[in-house]
Amino acid sequence: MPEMNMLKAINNALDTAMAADDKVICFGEDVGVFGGVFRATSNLQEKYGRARCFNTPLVEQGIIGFANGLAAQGSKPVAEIQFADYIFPAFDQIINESAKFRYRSGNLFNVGGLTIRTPYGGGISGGLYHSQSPEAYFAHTPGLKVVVPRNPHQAKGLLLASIRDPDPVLFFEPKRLYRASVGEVPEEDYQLPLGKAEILKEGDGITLLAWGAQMEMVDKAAELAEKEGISCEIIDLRTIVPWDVETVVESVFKTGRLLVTHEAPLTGGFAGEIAATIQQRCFLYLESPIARVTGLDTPFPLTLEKEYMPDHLKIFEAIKQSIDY
Amino acid sequence: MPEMNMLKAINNALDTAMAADDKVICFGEDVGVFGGVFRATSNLQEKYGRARCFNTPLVEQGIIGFANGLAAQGSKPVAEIQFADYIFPAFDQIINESAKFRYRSGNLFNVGGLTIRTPYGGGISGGLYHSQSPEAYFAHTPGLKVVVPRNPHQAKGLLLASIRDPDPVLFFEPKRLYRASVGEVPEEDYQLPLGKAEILKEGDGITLLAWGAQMEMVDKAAELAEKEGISCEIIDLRTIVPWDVETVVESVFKTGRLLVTHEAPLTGGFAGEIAATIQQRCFLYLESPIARVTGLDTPFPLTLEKEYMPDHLKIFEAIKQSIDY
Amino acid sequence: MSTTNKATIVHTPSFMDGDEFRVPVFKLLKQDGTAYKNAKLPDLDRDKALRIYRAMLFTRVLDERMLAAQRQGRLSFYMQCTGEEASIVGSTAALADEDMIMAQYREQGALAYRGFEVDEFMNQLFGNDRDYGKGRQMPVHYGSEKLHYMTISSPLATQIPQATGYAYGQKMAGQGHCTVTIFGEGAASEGDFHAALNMASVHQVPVIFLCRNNGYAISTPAHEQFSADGIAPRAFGYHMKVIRVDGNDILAVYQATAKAREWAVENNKPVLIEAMTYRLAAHSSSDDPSGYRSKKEEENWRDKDPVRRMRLWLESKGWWSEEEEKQEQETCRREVLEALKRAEKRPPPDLDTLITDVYETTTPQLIEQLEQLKSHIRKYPEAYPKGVKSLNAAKEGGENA
Amino acid sequence: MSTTNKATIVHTPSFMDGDEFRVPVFKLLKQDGTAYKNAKLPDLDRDKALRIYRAMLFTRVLDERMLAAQRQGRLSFYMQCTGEEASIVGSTAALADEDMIMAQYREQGALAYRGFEVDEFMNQLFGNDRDYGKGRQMPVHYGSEKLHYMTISSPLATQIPQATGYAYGQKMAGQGHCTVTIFGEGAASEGDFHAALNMASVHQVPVIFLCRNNGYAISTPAHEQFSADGIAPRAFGYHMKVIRVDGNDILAVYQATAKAREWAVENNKPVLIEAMTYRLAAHSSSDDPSGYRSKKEEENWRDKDPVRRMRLWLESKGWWSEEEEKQEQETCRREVLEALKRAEKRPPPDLDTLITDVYETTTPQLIEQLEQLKSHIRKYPEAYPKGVKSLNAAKEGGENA
Ligand SMILES: Cc1ncc(C[n+]2csc(CCOP(=O)(O)OP(=O)(O)O)c2C)c(N)n1
Ligand SMILES: Cc1ncc(C[n+]2csc(CCOP(=O)(O)OP(=O)(O)O)c2C)c(N)n1
Ligand SMILES: [Mg+2]
Ligand SMILES: [Mg+2]
Repeated sequence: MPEMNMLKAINNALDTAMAADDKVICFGEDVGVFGGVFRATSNLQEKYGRARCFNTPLVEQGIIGFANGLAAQGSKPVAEIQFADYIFPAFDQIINESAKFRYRSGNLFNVGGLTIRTPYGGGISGGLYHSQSPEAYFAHTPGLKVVVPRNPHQAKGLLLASIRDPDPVLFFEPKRLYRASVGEVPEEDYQLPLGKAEILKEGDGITLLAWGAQMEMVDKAAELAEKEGISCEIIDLRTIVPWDVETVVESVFKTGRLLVTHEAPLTGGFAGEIAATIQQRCFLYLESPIARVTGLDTPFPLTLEKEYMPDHLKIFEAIKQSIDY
Repeated sequence: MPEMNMLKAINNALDTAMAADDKVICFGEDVGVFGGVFRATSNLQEKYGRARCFNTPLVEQGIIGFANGLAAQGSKPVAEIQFADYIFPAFDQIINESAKFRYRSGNLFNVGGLTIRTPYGGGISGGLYHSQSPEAYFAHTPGLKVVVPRNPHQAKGLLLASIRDPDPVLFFEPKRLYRASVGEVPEEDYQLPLGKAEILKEGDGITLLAWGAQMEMVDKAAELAEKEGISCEIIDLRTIVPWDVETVVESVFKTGRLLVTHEAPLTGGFAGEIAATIQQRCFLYLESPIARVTGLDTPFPLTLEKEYMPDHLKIFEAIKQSIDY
Repeated sequence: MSTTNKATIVHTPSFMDGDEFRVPVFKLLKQDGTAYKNAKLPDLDRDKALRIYRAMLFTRVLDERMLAAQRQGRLSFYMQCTGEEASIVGSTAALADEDMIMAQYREQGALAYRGFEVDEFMNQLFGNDRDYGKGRQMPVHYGSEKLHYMTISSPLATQIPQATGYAYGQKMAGQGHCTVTIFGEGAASEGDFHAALNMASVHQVPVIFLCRNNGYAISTPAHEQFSADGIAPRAFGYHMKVIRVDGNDILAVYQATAKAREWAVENNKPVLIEAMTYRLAAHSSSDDPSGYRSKKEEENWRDKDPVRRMRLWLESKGWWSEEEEKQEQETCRREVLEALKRAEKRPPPDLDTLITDVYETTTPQLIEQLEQLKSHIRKYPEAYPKGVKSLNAAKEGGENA
Repeated sequence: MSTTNKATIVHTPSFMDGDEFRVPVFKLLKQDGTAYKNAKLPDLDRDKALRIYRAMLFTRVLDERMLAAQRQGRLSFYMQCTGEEASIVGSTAALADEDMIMAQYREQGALAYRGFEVDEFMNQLFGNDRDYGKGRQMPVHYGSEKLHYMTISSPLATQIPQATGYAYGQKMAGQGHCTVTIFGEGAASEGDFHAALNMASVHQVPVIFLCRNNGYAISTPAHEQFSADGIAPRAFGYHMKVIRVDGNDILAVYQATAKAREWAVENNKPVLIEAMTYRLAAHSSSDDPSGYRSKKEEENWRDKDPVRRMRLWLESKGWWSEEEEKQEQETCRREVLEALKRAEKRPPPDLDTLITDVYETTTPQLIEQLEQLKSHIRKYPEAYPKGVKSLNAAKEGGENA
């Protein structure tokens, strides 16, 4: 199996999807000749022509409006938003349109073919506007699916599943891992299931739950914890909406403890939803409060980015606190 | 003290603010001659002139962009978004600009003078697009304050405080109560504090927490519960961000039980944040899981609106479930 | 590279503002139904002309009756097309029936022309079990897959860039179809308008942007909406073909749209049409225009009634008579009232429709939420009369589409 | 009421597309520094001319040095103004110093002209304890309250409607100030652009919209950004005064802006200026233009270098010499390098800056979050070297502004 970094895996997934189905069309700012500012769409225009891979004008609300219409027509648009921080001008088209298209029409029309790809997250010296993790904004919106891969293998399999899913999907790519995360990725076409969490490591002391780039932090923290004799169960949520409640509940029934971590600010972040659900479902099993290790309730900083990030040490400390509660 | 309905109280607050400070400027779609589609800005143009109360073109991103600039210049814009459902085209200007203006400039510039008023919520046969309760989208955004009044007296006092607050404030008006809620409102200028919850009724069996139009549902549910001998403590959160954690924590220390209700969908709603915080702060005091009574995880319907709404009966049932846990 | 290499050069700093030129208004018919001198009328055979006129008349009658029904409290809300029938029906008639229409909300005439049945209108208006939209949206949010009429969405202007995307798909499909998107001069202020026209021009798609400039956006008059001479000059910013037409002149609208469509489909290029018209009715059943405009202004425009103008033309051709008019009005009225009665009696949509169509396959969480709701309704049946009906409807089965 | 009552009437359906007219380019100086025949140069005294030129030269040198510093890994990111100095400095020089500038990110020349000090530039670039922005934004996101230069924000075009609002406030204040907002031809595709220009025109505010049409938005060439003849014709859609100017011609930019400002402030009306120029450098230090444009194209534009053009003009006036050029370049270089060394040595901002300025008064929740962070950093000092420094900086006190 070839080794690929995450960008290559994403590029490969797009290539695979476009080869298999000529209704798949990729576009966004700079995705044409240039192949996107991160090069996720490299060579696709060359291979599939300008009609199926092209630059758009610089207008996110237009990109998603266009994509909604194209999906309603029966095509499978894969729209790139250059940074997740710049998805907000398209918020109305996503929240009021993509998410509600099927419901409001009684299923006469739908934009199920739509996939929106966008790089998210910190750790790349991006400051306020190249670091945000906006998944929770979308998670509060019935009708959308929200997917975040943790490594190249997942990225290809989940992206292919997203493109072929009959509902509109937001696919958040952890840009810190674009080149940093390298792994084996099958050349062939494969899909990983949406809506299913993955248990990466079994344990019985505490459940550690995260997604995307935070999985790396969780792994490191678990290593530290295991050294102190704490057995960690690690779960990658993979799909934020609809999320796999049962897998998490089962795990917490076993461990009695849960820690959730994300980069986004604490207040209103998706860890809150998970904690609220799990305290309800696992009330009698919980041995300590559900812990949240997240970004601060501030915009994203630059110089003190390392201090801001919910890293493995902060997670490790929270694990110990949970155990010692 | 004169009796006013909520619209009149809001109109009176705007009048009071404009009379006291000629930096206060009101605008939005149809707010000029017409006084707004709900008439919240009635007579203000007549009284203060077209320069201080005017119609804008139909473009929410422009209204808030304009308001941000005007606030940065030192004025105190009070922008109306005709329905909260139509605030999303302005989401980028609010999330990326209003919320981060002071932080990103190191306090060289700020839009603290900004207030955004908008009617929210269901119960008026509005279907998908005249019923939404989008407070949670904004609650995940450090830098914003989010305020929701429950009656005319609160509406005037909180709106005046919002207009004069040194941070940008989103002021969500429960439109179901615009004419339905009537009460005594002082003629004079007064403010109610932001960031402070209000305990409306003391009790020791369960804490019921809500805001805005849901307060009415909570009151009715508490009446039913009291008849069955359940003592309810009722809290109006009033400010969603920054929210008054301590008042809620103190209450739950006493009652050992918490129910939170809002109209917005369950997943990612602000009740999740409250539950996550309270289970952490009050872990050893909780006698049953924190209950959430909310809208379904769907867009807002029309014909079956009554069935959809988290009404007093659903709250009453959840209270009993919590007590019987 | 800049696209302005071939611009002329000047050495004095002179400013332009568009007063240098004006977009004229294209008209064919005078209000008395006769043609302007020099006007060459389009080929419109009797059948087509009558199909158009009947759709206009039906729309007028539907609007009158349904506003009355709203006033009687039988309906929660209504919006009239009154005054703009020619812009809507005339443009629709110039399209192929398979062309996609993505409208704003005031365009019921387009559906009437394409054959949406009176019961189909009514079921939507009453949000009953036969409403295609399953009782989720407010009245007038029609949609029809088979008639290629996109379900209306309340947020303004969102359909405009969607039309650009839809038309891109049509171009890729290569079957010679196009998309028409219809919107008000108010909606044209939204950012989505700019996005849509620019992208359509850059990506060369067969889409017709039809702006109904009816003078008002609720209470806001056009001169507080924009300063320019209407919407038309915006086309120059996109190097897009544009025509302005008298929106109350059915033949001018028809011909302008026919030419626009021909050009759009043959060249895969967008066109902007600005139809100058007037909203004769209130904005909606919730609105009262007396607060923001004069009776006199309304009267002036009532004199330009597009339905009457077409009738006079038809009569001058000998294709229509007083008698036929009376009868047709009678028929429309009767059909509307009968359908209204049928629709308001029908049960609400099945309770399950609360959670279906959120996703293609309903999630376990939603199924659980519905189950809880069902047992709650069973516990408090008096509190949820529609809920009980919709539960029972489901049990009785069969009846629901 | 519609604004088009006085439109002329036609009876044949002819479409317009803007080819009927063209917006010319206003030029004064040829590349050799001499004036075009018939060109009347603006009154620019020697002092002002040299202030302009020095700002342009400083900007050029700053850009060269800082790109080099970025290449050496001393700086995380950089963006050059190279090639566009005349558009920026020329327009700024035509303003009153109190006028507000709301720019995009590539406009450091404006700050240089207004007297932003080299240390002020450096502290921002290094996000150290003296950065006004407190180390929160990426390099080049400058701001200066005292120089009336709004802090740069990365999301494109958001500042354009803000400029309209700011100028509305200035009009209300009545002190004769205006706002200039500068943006790229790419940013002009955003919905915010449409909102801003329309509102400025309707609400009659003294704002100058200055579009730097530099041919590219990152890799996207202008002809994939829009189909029209540049940005200028969009003004016709708003009935806004517009002028197109050779953006590499300092005198033309200066004069066009001076006239625009005069008109804007006297009439409370907006103006659009399109400056035709070229981004000679890469988009940013992260970009490599060889993937999307030719060396030859770049060479063509290098021949139109605005700094050289101005130097030749100054020399022709006898106001500048080879010698002075050498010396000024030397001085700039030295100042930049010295400031760079000072700035990179300074400590990070105080740790408390992580939570200040979110609200005017920091909330109890934030204070608690900071306290937790502080004890965490004390526990793992090796893991957070900057955190430790910024903790200590706070303790040592005094030094931080
Ligand atoms: C995004 C958005 N903002 C505001 C509204 C509320 N609204 C509904 S119709 C309307 C006026 C529309 O005017 P225009 O586009 O001219 O259409 P007309 O009603 O004249 O046909 C407004 C402001 C909305 N539906 N969507
Ligand atoms: C809303 C938004 N979308 C995308 C980006 C990413 N981005 C930064 S600069 C740029 C190109 C801007 O081009 P232009 O406006 O022409 O300015 P220039 O760089 O040529 O000066 C893009 C796409 C952004 N910063 N903001
Ligand atoms: Mg209108
Ligand atoms: Mg550019």
